[in-house]
Amino acid sequence: MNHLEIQLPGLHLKNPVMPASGCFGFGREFGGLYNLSDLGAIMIKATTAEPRFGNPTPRVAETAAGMLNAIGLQNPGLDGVMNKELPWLEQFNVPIIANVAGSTEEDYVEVAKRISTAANVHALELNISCPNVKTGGIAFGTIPEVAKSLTKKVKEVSAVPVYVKLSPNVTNIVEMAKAVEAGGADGLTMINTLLGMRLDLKTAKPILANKSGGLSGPAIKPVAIRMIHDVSQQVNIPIIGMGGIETAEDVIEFFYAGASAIAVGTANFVDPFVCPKIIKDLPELLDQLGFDHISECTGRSWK
Amino acid sequence: MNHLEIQLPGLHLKNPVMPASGCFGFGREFGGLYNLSDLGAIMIKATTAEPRFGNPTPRVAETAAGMLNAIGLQNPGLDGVMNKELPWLEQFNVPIIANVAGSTEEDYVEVAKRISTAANVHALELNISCPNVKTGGIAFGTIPEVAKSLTKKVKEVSAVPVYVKLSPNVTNIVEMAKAVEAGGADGLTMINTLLGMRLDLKTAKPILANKSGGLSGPAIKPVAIRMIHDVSQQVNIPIIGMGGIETAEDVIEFFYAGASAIAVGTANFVDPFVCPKIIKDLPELLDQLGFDHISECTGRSWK
Amino acid sequence: MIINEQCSIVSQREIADNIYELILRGELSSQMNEPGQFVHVKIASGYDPLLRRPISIANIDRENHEFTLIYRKDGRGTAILSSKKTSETVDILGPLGHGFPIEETNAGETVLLVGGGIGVPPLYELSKQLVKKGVNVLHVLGFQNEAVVFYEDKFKSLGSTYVTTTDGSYGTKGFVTDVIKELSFDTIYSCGPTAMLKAVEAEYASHKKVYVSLEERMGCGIGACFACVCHTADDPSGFSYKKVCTDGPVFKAGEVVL
Amino acid sequence: MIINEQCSIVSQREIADNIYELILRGELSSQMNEPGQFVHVKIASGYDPLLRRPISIANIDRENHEFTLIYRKDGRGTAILSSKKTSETVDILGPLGHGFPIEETNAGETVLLVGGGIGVPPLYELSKQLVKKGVNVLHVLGFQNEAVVFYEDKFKSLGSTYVTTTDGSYGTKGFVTDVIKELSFDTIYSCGPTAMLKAVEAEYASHKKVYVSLEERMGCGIGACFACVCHTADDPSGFSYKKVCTDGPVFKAGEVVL
Ligand SMILES: Cc1cc2nc3c(=O)[nH]c(=O)nc-3n(C[C@H](O)[C@H](O)[C@H](O)COP(=O)(O)OP(=O)(O)OC[C@H]3O[C@@H](n4cnc5c(N)ncnc54)[C@H](O)[C@@H]3O)c2cc1C
Ligand SMILES: Cc1cc2nc3c(=O)[nH]c(=O)nc-3n(C[C@H](O)[C@H](O)[C@H](O)COP(=O)(O)OP(=O)(O)OC[C@H]3O[C@@H](n4cnc5c(N)ncnc54)[C@H](O)[C@@H]3O)c2cc1C
Ligand SMILES: Cc1cc2nc3c(=O)[nH]c(=O)nc-3n(C[C@H](O)[C@H](O)[C@H](O)COP(=O)(O)O)c2cc1C
Ligand SMILES: Cc1cc2nc3c(=O)[nH]c(=O)nc-3n(C[C@H](O)[C@H](O)[C@H](O)COP(=O)(O)O)c2cc1C
Ligand code: FES
Ligand code: FES
Repeated sequence: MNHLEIQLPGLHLKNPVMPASGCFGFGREFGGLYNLSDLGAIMIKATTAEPRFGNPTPRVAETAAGMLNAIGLQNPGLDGVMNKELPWLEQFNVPIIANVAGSTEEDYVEVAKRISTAANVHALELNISCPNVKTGGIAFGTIPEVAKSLTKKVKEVSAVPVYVKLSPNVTNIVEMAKAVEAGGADGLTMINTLLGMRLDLKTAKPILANKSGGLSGPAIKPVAIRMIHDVSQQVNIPIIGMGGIETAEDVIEFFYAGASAIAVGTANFVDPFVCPKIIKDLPELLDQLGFDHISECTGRSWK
Repeated sequence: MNHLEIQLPGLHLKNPVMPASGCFGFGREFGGLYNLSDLGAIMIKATTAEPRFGNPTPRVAETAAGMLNAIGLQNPGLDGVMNKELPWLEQFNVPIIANVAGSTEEDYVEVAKRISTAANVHALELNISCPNVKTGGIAFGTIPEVAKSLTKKVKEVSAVPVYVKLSPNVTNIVEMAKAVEAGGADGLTMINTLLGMRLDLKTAKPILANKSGGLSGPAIKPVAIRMIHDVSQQVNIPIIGMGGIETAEDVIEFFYAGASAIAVGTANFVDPFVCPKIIKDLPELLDQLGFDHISECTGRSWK
Repeated sequence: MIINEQCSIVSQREIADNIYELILRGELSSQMNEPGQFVHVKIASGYDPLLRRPISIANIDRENHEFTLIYRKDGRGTAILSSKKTSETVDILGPLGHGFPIEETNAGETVLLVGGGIGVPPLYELSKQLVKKGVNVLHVLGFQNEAVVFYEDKFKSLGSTYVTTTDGSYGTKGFVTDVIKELSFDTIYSCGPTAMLKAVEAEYASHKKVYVSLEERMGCGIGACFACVCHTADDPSGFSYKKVCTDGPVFKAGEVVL
Repeated sequence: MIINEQCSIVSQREIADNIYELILRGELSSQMNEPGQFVHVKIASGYDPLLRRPISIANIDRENHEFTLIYRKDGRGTAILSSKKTSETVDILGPLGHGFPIEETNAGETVLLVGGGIGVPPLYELSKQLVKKGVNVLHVLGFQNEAVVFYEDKFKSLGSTYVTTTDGSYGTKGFVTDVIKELSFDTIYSCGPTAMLKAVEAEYASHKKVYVSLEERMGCGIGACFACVCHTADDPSGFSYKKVCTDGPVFKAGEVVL
C-alpha cells in the first residue's frame, strides 16, 4: 500500500514532497545527484515574460538558523523556459508546478497563458509574494483586492489549476487567503520568505547588495505553521506548505497544521539529497505514529 | 571618557543596554545575580490595571534559534507594581521604563496615568503589540489610526515620555511608526515578537496551551534589523531596538540599522549575565571599529 | 548562590536504555546542599539548541567538587548532551529551586521515596541525606520496563527498594501505587510523571505528609519569565500562583494544583 | 561525480596565525583531480551555522584517500571548524566547480602562480600537477604580514617562490604585482582577493594567458540557487551570466566581469 500518494487539483503526486521554487533551479543540477522521478513534483524557478539577470551580488547572507536571499528572479525568460528547461524535464516522470512572476497583471497573464500549455506543467504557482523585486509586485501580495483580481485574470487564461503563493509579510494572512480563494485559486502555497536584513559589522552596510532580502530556513518554521494553521481552517482549497522544512518530522508538523503537501526550499542547499531522504523516512515515521496514510495528518492540530 | 552614555526623551542612560519587557520580571531575580545599577535602564514586565494570571501552561516552546512564549501578560496589577515592585527597584540607580498593557483605551490610560507618577519610572513603553492576549489588543498594534488615537490619549495623561512598542506582524511597519509619531510618541521600541506556533509530533496539537505564541530570539533578528532600518529613515523620534540581541556585535548591528539604544530579551534566559557582559564588551568593540562614542553608529547603514 | 560555570565532564555513561549518568566537576557543587534542586544546562554554545534544559541533581559529592545528573535521551537537547565526551565541558547554571525539606522528617521515622522513570534521580541524593540523618527509607521506583531500570542497587544499599514496571518485565507488574498500599511510613517524598504524583496525592495527602516535585516547561529557570507557574490550591482559578522553578520544584501536596 | 560524505579528520593544525591546515580522509578524494576545485563544508550538524562553507582543495592524496583544506579562521563557521579534533568527522560535499585548466600549458613552458592570502591554498595542488607535467613553475605569494605566511617551503620545493607582505615584515614589501614585473613567463594562474585579480588581469590579460579563481557568497554550491552569478565580459549589463560555483570558480581572464 502506498502511504504517500496524494491527489490535488491538477496534481497526482506519488508523494507530497517537492522542492520549493527558486531552491532547485530547473532541476538540472539535482538531476545529476538523484533521479528526479522520485520527487512528488518540482516547483521550478520563477519565470517572467522576459529574461532577467536579477540583483547584483552578494545575493545571499546567513542568519541564525536561516538565510536571506535577494536573487531577484533571475531566469531565462518565458521562451527559455518553454524551449529549453521544460523539454529537458520531460525525461522524468514528475509533474512540474510552474512558478509565475511579473511586474504587471499583463506579465502574469502572458506567462501563465503560455507556460500552462507545456506538456509537463500540471499546475501554476502564482508568485505574488516575492520580496526581492522593486517594481509593482508588492501590492499583489499584500492587498486582498489586487490579489483577487490577479488570480481571476490568471485563472481565465490558465490551462491548468492555479495555486497562489502567499506572502507572510502581511497583517492578516487569512484575509489574503480568502481573497485569492474568492478569485478562483485552486490551492495555496505558503509561505514565501519574510523580509529581513543583515548588516556588515565592518562596513555598517547591508550584506546583500539589494539591502533587504527574503528570510527562509528553520528560523521561519513557527511562522509558517501558525499561518497554515490559521488559514487551513478558513478556506476550502488545499495548501502546499513550506518554510524551514528539513526532516520527515517537519513534514508531519506541516500536515498537522493543515497542509496537504509540502515543499522543501533552503534545506536543499544544506543537504542536496534532502528531498529523497525525507521521502524515504516518511513511511516509517507514519508507521511509528500510527497513521495508514499521510493524508490522515492534515489539519489534526485543529480537527 | 564614556563611550556609552546616551540621552533619550526622559532617559539619561549610563549605557544603551537594558533588559526587554517580560524577560526580566521586575528585576528581583537578576538583582540576586548582579548589581542592577549597572544597567542602562530596565523595562519592567507589562502592567495591567488588574492583576492577571495569564495563560495556562505550557507557556514556552523552543524553535530553531528562537522560542515561542504565551505568558499572557501575567502581572500583579497596577497596585501591586506601584506598591511593591517599583519601590523595591528604587534601591538601584537605574531608570525604569514601565511597559503598559490593556484591553481597552481606558485600561491603558488608567495604568499610564498612575504608573508614570512613580519616582523611578522615567518613561512608558506602550505595549500595543502583545500577540498573546485574546481580547481587543490586536487592533491597537495593527491599525494605524487606532494606534495613533491610543498614543494621543496616553500622552495626554502621562507624566513622562511615551515610547510605543511596535508589532512586526503588520504589512507596513513604517505606516504604523508614522501614525504613532503623529500621535505624539516620544520614541519607538521595536520589535515585539512575531506570531508563531509549534505542534507536538505525538499529540498533533500545539505545544503551547494558548496554541500560538510570540517568536523571539536570534531567529527574528533579521526581521528586526530590516524594520528598524526602514522605520528609522522615516521618523524623527528615537528607536530602542530589540529582537534576538545576544552580543555586543548584535548591539552595533542594531545601531547601524537606526537604533539609539537596545533591549535584550530572550538572551537573558540563555545567559542571565548577558546584559552586564554586553555592557562590558561594548567599549572594546567600539575601539576596534574606530568609534569614539556608540551614538556614531546610529543609522550608519543608510546614512 | 546561583553560579554559572563551565563544568568539566568527569564521566558519562549509558546506565540503562537511553538513560545517561553524567558526572560533572565544578565549583558550583559547593553551593549544592538541598536534595531535589536542579541545574539549568546549556547543551551547546550557540543557538542549537537555544534554551537551557532543567535537570535534577542526582548526587552531590562536595568533597570532590563533583555532582551527578541522570537524564533520558529524549529530544534534540538531551541527544546532543549524550554525545559529549570526557574532557569536554558543559555550561551549568545552578543550583536552582527549592528541594525536598529533609527537616520535615526526624531520625527514626520512616520515609517513603516514590519515583517514576526519570523522576527517580533526585531521590538518590535525598535518600542519602535522609539515611545520614538516621531516617529509615523505603524506595518504590516505577519504570516502563526492564530496559530502563537504573540505580536499583544504589537505592538498595540505602534501604528497602521495590521496583515496578508497567509491563511486568521486571519487579512487580503495575504502578508504584500498587506497592505503596502494602507499606507503612510517616512521610512521602515523590518525583515523577504528573499522573503518578496525582495518584499519590489523592491517596495519601489527607493523612500523611506528602511532598511532590513538579515538572514544567521553563524559560529562565530563575523566576523571571513566568513560564512555569501553577495555580495555588487555595485559589485554583485566581491570580495567586507559584513558580515551579523558584518556589518549587518541590511543593507540599495540596499547596498547588497539579 | 559529486559526493556527500562524512570525512574523518586525519589532522588539524594551525600553520600560521589563524590559518588552519585540515587533512581529511574520505572516498570522495577518488573523485578529485582538477586543481582549483572546492568542497562545500557543513561545519556542524544542525543549524548553527546553517549553510555550507566553500573551501578550496589545497592538496589531493588519492593514494591515502586524503585531501587537505587550508582556511582562515574568520567568522562563526570557520571558528567552529577550527575547534574540531582528530577522530571527529566533517560533512563534505564535493568536489565542486571547475578548476585551473592545466591542459592549457605544455611541458617546458613557464607558468606563474600568483596567490594572495587565503587564495594561496589551491595553487599548491596546481603547482604539484604542473611540475609533474614538466612545466616550470614560479610562485608569487602575497600576504598581509609575516604572521600569516604559510606553505612557503612547500612551494619552494616545487619552484622559485617569491613572498611579499603588505607591511614588509617578511619577503618583499608591497604587492604581488610589484614582483611579477620582474619575471618572465607564458601563463598566469591566480587566486586571491578581487583587487589583486583585477590588477593582474589589467596588466597581463591582453598579452598572456591568464586564469583567475573567483570568490562569491554561495547558497547551494552546485548551480541551483543563482546566488553566485557574475556578468560575462561580452555582455556586462545584460542577461548573460556565469555561475562561480559551477562555471567557475576559475575563469579565463576577460570571460567574466570581476
Ligand atoms: C525541575 C525539572 C527537573 C528535571 N529533571 C530531570 C532529570 O533529572 N532527568 C531527566 O531526564 N529529565 C529531567 N527533567 C526533564 C528534562 O528537562 C527534559 O527531558 C528535557 O528538557 C528535554 O530536553 P530535550 O532537548 O531532550 O527535548 P526537546 O523536546 O527537544 O526540548 C524542547 C524544549 O522543551 C522543553 N522540555 C521538553 N520536555 C520537557 C519536560 N519533560 N520538562 C520540562 N521541559 C521540557 C526543553 O527544556 C526545551 O526547552 C526535568 C525537568 C524539570 C522541569
Ligand atoms: C570557491 C571558494 C573557495 C574558497 N576557498 C577558501 C580557502 O581555501 N580557504 C579559505 O580560508 N577561504 C576560502 N574561501 C572563503 C571561505 O568560503 C570563507 O572564508 C568562509 O565561508 C567564511 O565562513 P565563516 O563562517 O568563517 O564566516 P561568516 O562571516 O560567519 O560566514 C557567513 C556566510 O558568509 C559566507 N562568506 C563569508 N565570507 C565569504 C567569502 N570570502 N567567500 C564566500 N562566502 C563567504 C559564508 O560562507 C557564510 O555563508 C573560499 C570561497 C569560495 C567562494
Ligand atoms: C535562494 C532562494 C530563491 C527563491 N526563489 C523563489 C522564487 O523564484 N519564487 C518563489 O515563489 N519563491 C522563491 N523562494 C522562496 C521559497 O520557494 C520558499 O517559499 C521559502 O524559501 C521558504 O521555504 P524554505 O524555508 O524551505 O526555504 C526562494 C527562496 C530561496 C531561499
Ligand atoms: C517570555 C517573554 C515575555 C515577554 N513579555 C513581554 C511583555 O510583557 N511586554 C512586552 O512589551 N514585550 C514582551 N516580550 C517581548 C520582548 O520584550 C521583546 O520585544 C521580544 O522578545 C524580542 O526580543 P528578544 O528576541 O531579545 O527576546 C516578551 C518576550 C518573552 C520572550
Ligand atoms: S522558568 Fe522562568 S519563571 Fe520559572
Ligand atoms: S551557489 Fe547556488 S548557484 Fe552558485
